[in-house]
Amino acid sequence: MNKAAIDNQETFVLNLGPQHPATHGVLRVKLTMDGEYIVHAEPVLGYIHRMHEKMAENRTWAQYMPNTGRMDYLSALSYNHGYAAVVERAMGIEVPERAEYLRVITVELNRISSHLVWFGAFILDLGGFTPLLYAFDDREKILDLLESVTGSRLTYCYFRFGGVYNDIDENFVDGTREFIKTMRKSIPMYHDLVTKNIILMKRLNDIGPISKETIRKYGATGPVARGSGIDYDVRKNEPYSIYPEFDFDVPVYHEGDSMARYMVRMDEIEQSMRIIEQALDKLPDGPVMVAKAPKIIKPPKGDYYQAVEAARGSFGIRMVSDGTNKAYRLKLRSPTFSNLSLFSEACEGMLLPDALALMGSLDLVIPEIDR
Amino acid sequence: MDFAKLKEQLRPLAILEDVVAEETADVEVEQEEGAADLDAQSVPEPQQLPAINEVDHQAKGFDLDVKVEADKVVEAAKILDEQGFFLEAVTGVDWLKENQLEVVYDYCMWQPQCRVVIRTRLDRENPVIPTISAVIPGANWHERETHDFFGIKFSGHPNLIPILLPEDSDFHPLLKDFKVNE
Amino acid sequence: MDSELIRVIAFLVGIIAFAALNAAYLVWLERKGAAHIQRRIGPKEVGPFGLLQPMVDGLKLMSKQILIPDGVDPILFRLAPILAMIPAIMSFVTIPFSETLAARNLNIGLLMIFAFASVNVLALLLGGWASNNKYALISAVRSVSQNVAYEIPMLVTVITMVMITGTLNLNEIVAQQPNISQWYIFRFSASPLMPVAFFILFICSLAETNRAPFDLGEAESELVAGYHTEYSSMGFGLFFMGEYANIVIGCSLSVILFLGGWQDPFGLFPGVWWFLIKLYLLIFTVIWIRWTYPRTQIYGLLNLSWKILIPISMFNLLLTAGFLKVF
Amino acid sequence: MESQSLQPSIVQFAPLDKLLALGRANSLWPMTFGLACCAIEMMATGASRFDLSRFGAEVFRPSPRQCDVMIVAGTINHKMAPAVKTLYDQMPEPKWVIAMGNCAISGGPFAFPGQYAVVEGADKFLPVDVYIPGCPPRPEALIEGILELEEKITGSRRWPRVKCE
Repeated sequence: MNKAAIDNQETFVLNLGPQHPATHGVLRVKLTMDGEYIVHAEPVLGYIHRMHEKMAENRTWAQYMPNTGRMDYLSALSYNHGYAAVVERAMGIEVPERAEYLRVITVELNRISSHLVWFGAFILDLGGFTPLLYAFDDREKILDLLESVTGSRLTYCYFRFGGVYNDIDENFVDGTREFIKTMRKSIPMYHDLVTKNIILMKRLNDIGPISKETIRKYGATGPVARGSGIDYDVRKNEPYSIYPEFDFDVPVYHEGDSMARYMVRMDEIEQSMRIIEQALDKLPDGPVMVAKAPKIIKPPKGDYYQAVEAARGSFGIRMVSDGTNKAYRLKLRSPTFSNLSLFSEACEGMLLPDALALMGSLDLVIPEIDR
Repeated sequence: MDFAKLKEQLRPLAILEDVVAEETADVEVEQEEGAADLDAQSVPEPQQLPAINEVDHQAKGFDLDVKVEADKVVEAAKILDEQGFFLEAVTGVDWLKENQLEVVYDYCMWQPQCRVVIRTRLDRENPVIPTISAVIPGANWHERETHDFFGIKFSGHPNLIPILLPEDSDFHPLLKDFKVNE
Repeated sequence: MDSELIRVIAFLVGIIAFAALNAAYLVWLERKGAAHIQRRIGPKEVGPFGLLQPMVDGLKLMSKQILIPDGVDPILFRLAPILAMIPAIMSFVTIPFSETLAARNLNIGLLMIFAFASVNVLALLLGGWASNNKYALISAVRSVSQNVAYEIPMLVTVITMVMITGTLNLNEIVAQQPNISQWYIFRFSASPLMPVAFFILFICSLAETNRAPFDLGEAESELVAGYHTEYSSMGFGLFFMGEYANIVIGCSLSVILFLGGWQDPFGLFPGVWWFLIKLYLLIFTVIWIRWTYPRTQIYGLLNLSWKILIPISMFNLLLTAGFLKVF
Repeated sequence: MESQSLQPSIVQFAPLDKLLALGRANSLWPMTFGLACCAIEMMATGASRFDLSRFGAEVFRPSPRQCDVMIVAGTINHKMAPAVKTLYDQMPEPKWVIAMGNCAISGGPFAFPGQYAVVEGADKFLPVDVYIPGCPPRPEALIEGILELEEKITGSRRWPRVKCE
């Protein structure tokens, strides 16, 4: 739009980032602005490119596991899961049932904590500071639980090929139930404080609508797609692990605006809690690691694909093995890379604050885009 | 989506290759009895079949594996786009021994779940392939990334500048013979 | 003559000290208040309850390097922070803290406050313009449009008040409200819309001082730090102090015009403490609002002024004029 | 060299220096500048449970002109390094740098022979004052790092050191 404005040189270029409070890290967006309206936006990536794909070719399969926790540090366990699952698929390793349950429980807890950080940071983008701290306060409770199991707070490396690293302690189940109880009380508070706020509604309703077709053309997934009325969740559509055993809904909103994406994530917190509750009820006894775990990981030749539903969308791993102890090629399909690629098209003609609201609603984690 | 129809649409694009992998060939024969006589007509030599293989999803994680020539990827993208597929990723694989670069397109469909892999091999010395970003705008960034990592040139791409590497970089780190020059 | 001069100097020193200390301790109050709203403790290690925190902050800001970046307009860049602080301090001259405690009991006190308040916007404009920074420029433009928009309903409301009170002298206005039933906020005989007028004035003073939810000028997540992006050291400190001094002025005005100033609600012990109690309650409300609401969007903000506040205040003006004529 | 005794000057600057140091140490405003994983722990440090504001260091300023300390929280790669350097140069004196996490110390897990993207340590181009190891460091570690920086500024430690068990 506004080609005339560009030709008349009434526009100016605003450089947003790489250090800017609203870009959640080191994304840079080159904005061509006409006053406060955005004529053209061009995201510039790569400020935190960390060679994850190259490292996969330099490290053994097991050594690479910690890397997966550092791609998307907010929902590290989903990435652990995707990587463990693709190698297990290639090697044909059966994971014990208890380990699968623990995987699901920890991944879903991680998903809640990721959405909480997003919730806080998103409202921070909109100028409200307090919800961030409430969200972090609730998140700390999750981190306590996960820390007791995995041993770290953020960049987990809990899964192993054929199971999980260790069993839960005796307080975990009760602690998780307790957490769900408090979280159930917190969510209405969030809705009262934030969702029903008239200012917030005006900032989000009908802002940044993304059509179904745009979503498909750019390959966006996760809450961004579900906010535009696409009923796609890898956990349902392409079930992996033991997700088919749980009864949960996939929240879908059809408006496609920032509010819809916001509501999808808030509803997902509730759905994740449902999954965790069911998993805790059904949690079987048994080993958490396959009995005859192979000492040396050497997946057979060929290429394999595995997608998992991370907090930001469908995370896919394409691995090409040449039968050695290192990957020949490991392609990481990160969901936010695709989600961000539609930003340029979606934000044209928007006001700067609205575009930042749209960018916030895409839930960006920059190291995951840059890998 | 009609899976069989899709296969028929993609079949003309696939290259002919000698059947080596016995296992995939078995699957091929088992599941394509209907199309067997068609194959017999169009393919003169029995050991050469179009490289379009149905794959066991449980074992591999995708459903259809199609090998095409480099100039057919746009057509394949059009067919899949019309069917309602979306592009998951574009990536490359460096086959140093064969002196070839492979470009892999991952397509996926939401409902019903179906993953199609389109792959093509390029000459390692002169890797040029037409861009599909005119058909699927989302491919723009994926192709730029593949260009970054492998130096594959996507002819017709509107903006083929480094995306993840520094703007002035001239190296392609994921090539197997890549060395850091200090 | 001599004693008059001494009195003026004493008050000037007192006012500057009050304004500076007040700003410093409002920052402390803000940080403490925010912390407790956010389930935290807030500053506590520097002095008892962190009471020395503003002091060390001031000390640090004063001892930092003053950076004048390349490409700025050197004169305007230096002038802007001074312009932000001076009018705010000057406005304190006419504020009656109690019946006798005021530097100058001017007949045109109300007018003078608004005259100085309108200089404030100039400081933001100059600061943003001179910085040679795009964020600062956008912020300056935003602040000016916002200030212009909100000055209208504010002034219309104040004109309404002047019509009712019949004076521009702040002390007299306070004297007309000896107890709670006669506070202007509840003076329904003058106009049934008096509480509305109070809220308009309060909202406008929030917007005029660039406070959340109208802090578009320094919108942190959008414009980095707004018009003071390029200011370091005390340049930034002066902007900061000017902002807090303006909050005090805005709230004092609301207290004086509507809440009976230094008058006791029960008409028993009027005095400076009542003024301060009311003032700080209002200021606390301002802080409370800031840490509760997200930021409005620029068009929402302007719409609120042009489409809602201005018509209401105009209507209130007409209604009050009618009431004055009839009764 | 013969020794020379200095007359004590009339105006003593040492106490003023001490006062200034005290002021600076207790009002360390960090920059809102997160690079990677460590930035989340930096946010967690400012949040309710760990509450960095107790030490007066919670005023995260988005503009480098108003900051005292730059917490390099994450991996710096070759594309980002010039921007980090610019940000550091934009900060007014006196200024300090905290390298938070292994990546900022040495490149952390991303440093391997033949790597092409990562700057192996913030101290390659910034004068780092305090190093906080960890991947990522816990919030307590960041608080300890800030206290360590305060000790460096004032020359004495106000808070007791926690002993390892």
